[in-house]
Amino acid sequence: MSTATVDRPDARATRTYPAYSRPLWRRVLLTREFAVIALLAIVYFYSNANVPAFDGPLTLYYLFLDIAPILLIALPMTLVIITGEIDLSVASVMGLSSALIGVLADAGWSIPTAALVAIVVGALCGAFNGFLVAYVGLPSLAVTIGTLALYRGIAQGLLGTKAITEFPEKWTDLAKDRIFGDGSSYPTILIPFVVLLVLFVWMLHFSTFGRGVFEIGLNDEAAHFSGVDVERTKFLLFVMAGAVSAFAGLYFTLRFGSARGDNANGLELQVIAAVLLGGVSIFGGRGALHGVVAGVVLIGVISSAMRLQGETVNKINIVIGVLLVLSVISTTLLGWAQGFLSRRRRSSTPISGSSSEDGQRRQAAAATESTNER
Amino acid sequence: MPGTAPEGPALELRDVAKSFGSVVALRSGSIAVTPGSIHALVGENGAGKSTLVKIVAGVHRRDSGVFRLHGEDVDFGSTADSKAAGVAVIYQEPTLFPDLSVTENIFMGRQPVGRGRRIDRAAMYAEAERLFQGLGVHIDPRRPARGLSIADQQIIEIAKAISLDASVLIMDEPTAALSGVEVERLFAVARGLRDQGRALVFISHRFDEVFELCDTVTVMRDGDYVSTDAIAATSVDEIVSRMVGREVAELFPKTPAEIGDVVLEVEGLSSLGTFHDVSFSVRAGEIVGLAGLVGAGRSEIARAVFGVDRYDAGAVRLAGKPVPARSPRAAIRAGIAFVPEDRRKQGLVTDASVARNVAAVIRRGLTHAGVLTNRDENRAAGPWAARLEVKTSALDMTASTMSGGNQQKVVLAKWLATEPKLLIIDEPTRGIDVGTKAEVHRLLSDLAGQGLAILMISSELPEVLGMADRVLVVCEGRITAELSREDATPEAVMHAATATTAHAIEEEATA
Amino acid sequence: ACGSDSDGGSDGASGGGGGGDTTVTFLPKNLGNPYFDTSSKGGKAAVDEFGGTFDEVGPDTASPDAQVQFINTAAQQGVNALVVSANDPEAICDALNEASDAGTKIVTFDSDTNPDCRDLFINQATAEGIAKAQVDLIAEQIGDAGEVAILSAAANATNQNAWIDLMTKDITDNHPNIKLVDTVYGDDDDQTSFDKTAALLQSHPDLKGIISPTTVGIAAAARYLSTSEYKGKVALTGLGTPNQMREYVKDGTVTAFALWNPEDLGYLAAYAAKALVDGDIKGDEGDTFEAGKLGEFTVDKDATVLLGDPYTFNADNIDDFDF
Amino acid sequence: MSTTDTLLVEPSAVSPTKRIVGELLRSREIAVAVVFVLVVALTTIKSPNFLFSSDGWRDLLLTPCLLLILAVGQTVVIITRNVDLSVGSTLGLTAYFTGKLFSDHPGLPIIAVVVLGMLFGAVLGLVNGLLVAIFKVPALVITLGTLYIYRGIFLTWAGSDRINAGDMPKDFLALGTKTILTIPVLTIVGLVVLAAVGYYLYTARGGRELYAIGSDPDAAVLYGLPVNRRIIGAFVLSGALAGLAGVVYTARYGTVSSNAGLGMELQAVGAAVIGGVAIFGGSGTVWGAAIGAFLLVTINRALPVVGISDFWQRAVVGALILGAIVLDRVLSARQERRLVAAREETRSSR
Ligand SMILES: Nc1ncnc2c1ncn2[C@@H]1O[C@H](COP(=O)(O)OP(=O)(O)OP(=O)(O)O)[C@@H](O)[C@H]1O
Ligand SMILES: Nc1ncnc2c1ncn2[C@@H]1O[C@H](COP(=O)(O)OP(=O)(O)OP(=O)(O)O)[C@@H](O)[C@H]1O
Ligand SMILES: [Mg+2]
Ligand SMILES: [Mg+2]
Repeated sequence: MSTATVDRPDARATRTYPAYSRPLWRRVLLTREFAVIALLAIVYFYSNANVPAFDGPLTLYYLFLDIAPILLIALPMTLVIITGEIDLSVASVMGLSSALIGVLADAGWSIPTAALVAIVVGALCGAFNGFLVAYVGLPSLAVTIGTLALYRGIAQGLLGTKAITEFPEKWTDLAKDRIFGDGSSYPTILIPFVVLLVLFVWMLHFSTFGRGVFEIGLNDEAAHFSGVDVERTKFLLFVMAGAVSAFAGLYFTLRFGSARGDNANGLELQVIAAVLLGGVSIFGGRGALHGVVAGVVLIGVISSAMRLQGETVNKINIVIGVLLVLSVISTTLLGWAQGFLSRRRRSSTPISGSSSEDGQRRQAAAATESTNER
Repeated sequence: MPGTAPEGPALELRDVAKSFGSVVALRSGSIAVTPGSIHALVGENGAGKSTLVKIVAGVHRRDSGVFRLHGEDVDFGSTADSKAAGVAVIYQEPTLFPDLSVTENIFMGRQPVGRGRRIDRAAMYAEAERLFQGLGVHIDPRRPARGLSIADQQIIEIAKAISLDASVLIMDEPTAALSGVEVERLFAVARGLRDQGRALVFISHRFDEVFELCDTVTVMRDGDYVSTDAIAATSVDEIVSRMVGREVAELFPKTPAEIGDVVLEVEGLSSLGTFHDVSFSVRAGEIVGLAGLVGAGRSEIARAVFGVDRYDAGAVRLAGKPVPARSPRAAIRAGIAFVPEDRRKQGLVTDASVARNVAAVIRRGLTHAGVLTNRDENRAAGPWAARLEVKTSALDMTASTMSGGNQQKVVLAKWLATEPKLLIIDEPTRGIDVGTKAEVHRLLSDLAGQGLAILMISSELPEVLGMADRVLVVCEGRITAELSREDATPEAVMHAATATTAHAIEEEATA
Repeated sequence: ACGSDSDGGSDGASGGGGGGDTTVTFLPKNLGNPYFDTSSKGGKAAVDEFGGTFDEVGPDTASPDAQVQFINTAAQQGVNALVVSANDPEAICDALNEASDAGTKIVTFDSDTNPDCRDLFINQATAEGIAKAQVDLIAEQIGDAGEVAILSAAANATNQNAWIDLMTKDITDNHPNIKLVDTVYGDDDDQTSFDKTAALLQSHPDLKGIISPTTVGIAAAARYLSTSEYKGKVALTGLGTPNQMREYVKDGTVTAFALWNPEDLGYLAAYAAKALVDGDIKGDEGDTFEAGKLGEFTVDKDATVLLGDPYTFNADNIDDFDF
Repeated sequence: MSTTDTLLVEPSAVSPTKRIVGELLRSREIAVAVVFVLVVALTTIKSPNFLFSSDGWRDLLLTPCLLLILAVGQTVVIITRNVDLSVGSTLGLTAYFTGKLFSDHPGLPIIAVVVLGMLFGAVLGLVNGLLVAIFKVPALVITLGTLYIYRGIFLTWAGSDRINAGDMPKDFLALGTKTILTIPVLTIVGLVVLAAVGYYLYTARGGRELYAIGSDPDAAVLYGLPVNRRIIGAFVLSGALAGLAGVVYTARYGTVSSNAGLGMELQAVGAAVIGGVAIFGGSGTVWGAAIGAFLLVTINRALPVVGISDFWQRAVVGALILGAIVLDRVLSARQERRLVAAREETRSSR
C-alpha cells in the first residue's frame, strides 16, 4: 500500500496534504455527469444538423414547456434518491394539486389563493410520505406505491368525470409566456425553475444540509452518529418533493388549461428515469444536479428530435429505455476496461513499489465497485 | 518448523501476489501450515493477512505465486471451490444472513436433504444443537440471526466453520469480539481440532492469545512475508519489531494528569432490557474506563449518554447543564464527542473523502453566508488530519481505501476537531495493530493531560488497567464495581464483571 | 404504425401551399386502438388517392398532455393538415391554435375540441343520433323496461360524456320504465372494462342491459357476458367494430350494436383536410367539397361535417363487413 | 458441562405443534387473510351475489389469478433484494405473442402455445437477470429501462395489428372460464404455480439460497453461494411467470391491445408488499404475496358493490397498501418488544 511507510515521522512534524489526488481536468471530465452533458451536446448538435425543423424557433420553446414538470420535480427527487429513498407519488401529487386547483377555481377562488392551497396540500402529502418513511421507518418504495394510489384516487374522487377548463386567460397565458418577449425560446416557467435550481444546488452542494444528505445515502447510521438529523432531513426532502410536485401540477393545469384527476399519470417513472440517467445512484450517496438537469434535457431533446423525425412514442420509449440501461452498465463496463488496461500495464512493467499517483484510479475502482445492495 | 514436518504442509502459499486496481494488497505472501498445528499469522493493519486468507478461500484470485493444498497445486475460483476442497474460513467481518435462522446460517447450501432433495429440517436442527453443545453455548437453533450480539455472531461463524469438517481451518481475528470465557472455549475447540490432525491458521492482534494457542507464527509486513518461527523460539518483542520494522514505544504511556471538576454526570440511567440505574461521573483530565464482558451493555450506556439511543429513565448532565435525550446534535453542542465501536458502520462514512469525514461535525461553523465549499472543508480538515498523522495521499481520498488504524485516526480527528469537553471512546483500539495502538494511547493520555474528560470502553483488560484513572465495571447492564487505579487488578475487575455469573463459570470450569 | 416509414414532413417549410404534395398527419387518441387503426387506414387511403404524404403519430395512452407534444411537433414540421381525435376538448386547444398560427389546418374527428380551436370537425354522426340509436337498441332488447347501466371509456372523454348526457335525457324523456342505475369507466382498457362489467353485474343484480358507447368497452363487456351466467339475460349494445364483435353476435351474447364506418370517417377527414389546405373550403356553413368515393359533403354550422347515420350491425349483416 | 444454565430462549420448552400454531397466529399472512375474509364477508352481506352466485364465486377465484401469478414471480425476485418492474410490459408482449401464435399458426396445440409463451417470457426475464447479475447494477434501474424497452417493442411489433377473440381457438378461450368442481382452471393453474414455487422456496436448497442472497448479498458471496446463477434464475422465473400471465390474460380477456399489462408492475409489487414480503429482501413468502394479490383485486371488485364511487377506488387501494405496511411495522415492533422483555426476564431470573 502506498502509505505504509513504517518509519515514524518526527514527533509532531505537521504534514500537509494536497487537497485533491488528481488534476482538475480529470475531476471534471471523467465523471458520469460530464458524460451525460457530452452526450446531450452531441445529440443536440447532431439533431440540429440532421433533423428537419429541429433548428426551428419553436423547438426549444416546446422542449422547455414539455420537460418543465420533469425538470422541476427532478430537483427534489435527486435529493430524495441521494438519501437512498425514492418517491413514486410525485405524479399523483401533481394530479391532486391539479384537481384541487380546478375545484377551487371552479368555486370562484382566485388562482393565486388556489395555487397556494394546492402547494400547501402538496407539502402535506409529502409530509405524510416523509412521516411514514423517516419517523415510522417504513421503506419508501412501499410507502410511495401506496400513496401513489391514494393521492391519485383522491384526485379522481375530487373531480369525477369533470374536467375543469375555465381558468382566467391571464394565468393560462402566463404559463406559456416567453421570458424575453415574442420569438424567444425560453418560457416563463424557466424563471421559477432557475430560482429553484439555484436553491437546490445550494442546498445539495453548498450547504451543511446537503453534506448530510450525501452522508445519509452513504451510511445513515454513521450520519446519525455524527449529529445529522437523519429523520428530519428525510422528512424535509419528502415535503419539498410534495410541494414542488404540487407547483408542477399548477403549471401543468395552467399550461393545458385543464384540471383533471388523471393529469400527469405515469410521470413518476419519467422523472426517476431522468434522474438516474443524470448519474444519480439509486443506492444513494452519489449524484449531482448538473448531471440531472442534463439528463432531463437529454430525454427531452431525444424525444423532440425523434418526434420530428416522424417516430412515434414506441421507438422513443425504446431509446430511452436503452439509454437508461446503458447509463448504469457503462460504469461497470468502464471499470472492466480500466481493470483490463491496468492489468496489461502491470504485466508489462514489473511490480513496482506503489505510488500515490494512481489514487484516482483506486477511487474510480471503489466507485465502480457498487455492490448489489439496495 | 513447518518445513520439517513429516508429511509436508497441508496448506502452502509461496510468493503470492494480489492487487486491487492499482493497490498492491499482497506483494509476496508465503505461509506453510502443517497438519496438526495451529499457525499464527500476524502483521500490522493492512499487512495483507485478510487478503491472503481470502485468496485461500477463493474470494479473490491471486495474480501470481504458488498455492498448494496437501501438496497439489490449486486455484479456487469461488468460495464454493475452497469449501469443496476442505478449507473452512472464518472471515474478519461476520457473514451471517440476518433474516434466516441460526441453523440455516450454518448449513446454507449444504443442508441435509431427504427424499426428493427436500431439506430435512429436523436433522438440521439436531445437528446444530449438537454443534452448539460441543461449543458449550446455548443458542436456540430456530431463532433468526438478527439481533444476535457480536459475540454470538462470532460463535455461529465458528460453528459454521467447524461443521464443515475441514482439513484446513482459517480464523481471521475470531476473538476480536469475544470475552475471556468464550475465547477459552474457542481455544479448547481449536486444540481439539489440532489434535485430530487438522491444520489451523489463527490471525489475531492479541499476542497473549497467539502465544497461548499457537505453535508456529508467521509475520507479515506491508504485503510481504517476513519470517516464520516456532512460538517457543521467539518472543513478543521480537515479533513486534519484525511486524513494525522498528521498536515500539511503551504500549500504555499513561502520564498522570491533573484531575479537575466534574464534567459528565450520569444519574439513574435505565433502558429496558439493556441497562439499569447507571450512575457515574467523569472529571476533567480523568480517563474513566468502562470494563466488562462483551455484551454487558457498556456500548449501550455510552450510546444513550450521547443520545444516539433512547433511554427510559435517568438524566445526563454535562458541566452541570442537562443534556437532552435522544439528540446527538444536542450532545455535540454540549461538548460531547463519541467515537463509536464500529468504525466502518458508525464512525465513518467510508465512501466519503477524508476531508468530508474530518469536517463532518464541525462543518456548521465553516460556512460563510450559508455557503459551504470543498475548500472550506479541506482547509479545516487538513490540520486535524495532520495532527493525528493520518496517512493519506490527498484529502479527497475516500476512507474506504484506508487501513483500520488510519480510519480510527480519521474518526478521532473528526471528533477532536469539535474541541469537546468530554470524549467517549468505545473500543479505541479494536482491530488496530500494536504500532498504532501505542499512538492512540499516547494521544488519549495527552488529551487527558490537556484537561479533556475521557470515558473509555474497552474489552481489553490490559488497556483498561493501563490507561484508566478509575475503572467502572459493568455486568449485565449494572455497574457492579468502581475501582481506583490502584485497586484495579485483573482479578478485581473480572470478579466484578462476572458478579452474577461467577457461579456458573466456576461450575463450568469444574465440569 | 402504418406509414411510419415515410419521412414525414421533410419539406416542412412549404406550409400552406397546395401544390401537389399535401402532408397530412393523423393524431388519434392513442396508438394500438383498433378503432383508430381503422380510421387511419381510411385516412391513408384517401391521402394516397389525392397524392399527399400521410403520417400517423400518437401517444401510447390516451392523455391530452402526451397529445400536445405531437401537436407541437406537427406545428414545428409545418405539416399542411393535422387530423386529431381530442383527448380533452380544452387541454389541447392552445397547442392546436399555435399549430394553426403556424399555417397548419386543423381537422378534428371522432372527438371534438372547442369549435374555436379547429377549422373543421368531422362528425361521425350527430350526437343526438348516436345517443338515440343506442337507447333505441337497448330499449328494444330489454322490452323498454328495467335497469340499465353505461360502461364508458375515460371519465373525461368529450364525445362519451356528450353521448351519455343525451342518452340520459332521452331515457328520462322517452323511456319512463327504463332506469339508468350506474355509469362506470373502463378507460378504454380491455382489462379495466372487463372487470368493471363484472362489478356492474355484481352490484346490480337486477340489471337488464348495458350500453357501452366505446369499441373497447363493448368488446370487453361482451367477452365477460359471453362467459357468464348472464349471457343472453343481460342485453349489451353500444358502439363496436364488426371484427371485434363478430364472435359475440354469433354466440348470441349481443343482438345488435351500432357504428359508423371508421374507415370512411378517416377517409372523409383526410379529404376535408385536403380541401382546407387547398383553400377549396374555409369551414363556413354551406361550403361543399368532394370526398373521393364518398361523394360530396357540405359543411354545417359550427364548421361541422356529418358523415352520416350510425349503422346497425346484427347477425344478418355482420359478415358483410371487415374492419 | 452443566445444563443448569438458563437459556436465552429455551428451544425445548415449547412443543413443536404449539410453536407452529403460535408462529402461524403471529404471521403476517394470517393477518392479511383475515382482512381478505372480512372484505368478502362484508361485501357478501351487502350483496349476496358477490359470493353466492356461480359468477360471483367464479370471479372471486378467477380475477386475482393474473395478479397472483405475477406476484409470485415478483416475490421471488424481491426476496433476492431485487425488483422486476418490467413484468407488466413482459405480460403485454407475451400476451400479444400468444395471440400471434394462434393467428399465424392456427394448428398449434394449446399446450405448445402456453409453453412457448412462458419460454418467451423467460427469455425477457433472462435479459433482466443477465444485466443485473453480470453488471452488478441495480435491478430497479435495469427493469425500469426494460419496462420502456419491452413496451416499445410490443407497440412496434403489434403496430395497428390487434388480436381479437375470433383469432383464437374456442378451446383456448374456454380455458378462461372453464371450471373443475366450481374452481376455475386458471385459478388451479395459479395455485399450482403458487404451490410449486412456495414448496421450492421452503424446502429446496436453491430456494433457501435465494433468501440468503437477499438477506445479505455480500455474505452470500463470501459463503460461496452461486449468487449470479440464483439471481438470474429468479429473474427468469419472474419472466416466465409474467409470460404465463400473458397467456392467461389472452385466455381470459380474449383480446390484446397495446395497453395490456400497463401498470401491472406496481400492482405486483404492491401485492407482495401487502403480503408481508420485505422490500429489502430476505424475508416473506409467496403465500403472503398470493393473499396480498387476492386482497388487492377483491377490494377493487368489492368497492363498487358496496357503493363506493368508481373515482374513490384507487384512494381506498392506496390506503389499504399503507395500512398493510404500517400493520406490519406495528406487529414487528411488538415482536421486538417481546424479545426485549424475554431477555429482561431471563436476566432477572438468573
Ligand atoms: N477489495 C479491495 N480493494 C482495494 N483494496 C483492498 C481491498 N481489500 C484489501 N485492500 C487493501 O489491501 C491492503 C491489505 O488489506 P488486508 O485486509 O489484507 O489487511 P489485514 O492485514 O487483514 O489488516 P487488518 O489487520 O486491519 O485486518 C490494505 O491496504 C487494504 O486497504
Ligand atoms: N442488535 C441487537 N439486537 C438486540 N440485542 C442486542 C443487539 N446488540 C446487542 N444486543 C444486546 O445488548 C446487550 C449489550 O450488547 P453489547 O455487545 O453492545 O455490549 P457491550 O458491553 O458494549 O459489548 P462490546 O464489548 O461489544 O462493546 C447484550 O445483551 C446484547 O445481547
Ligand atoms: Mg484483516
Ligand atoms: Mg460494545
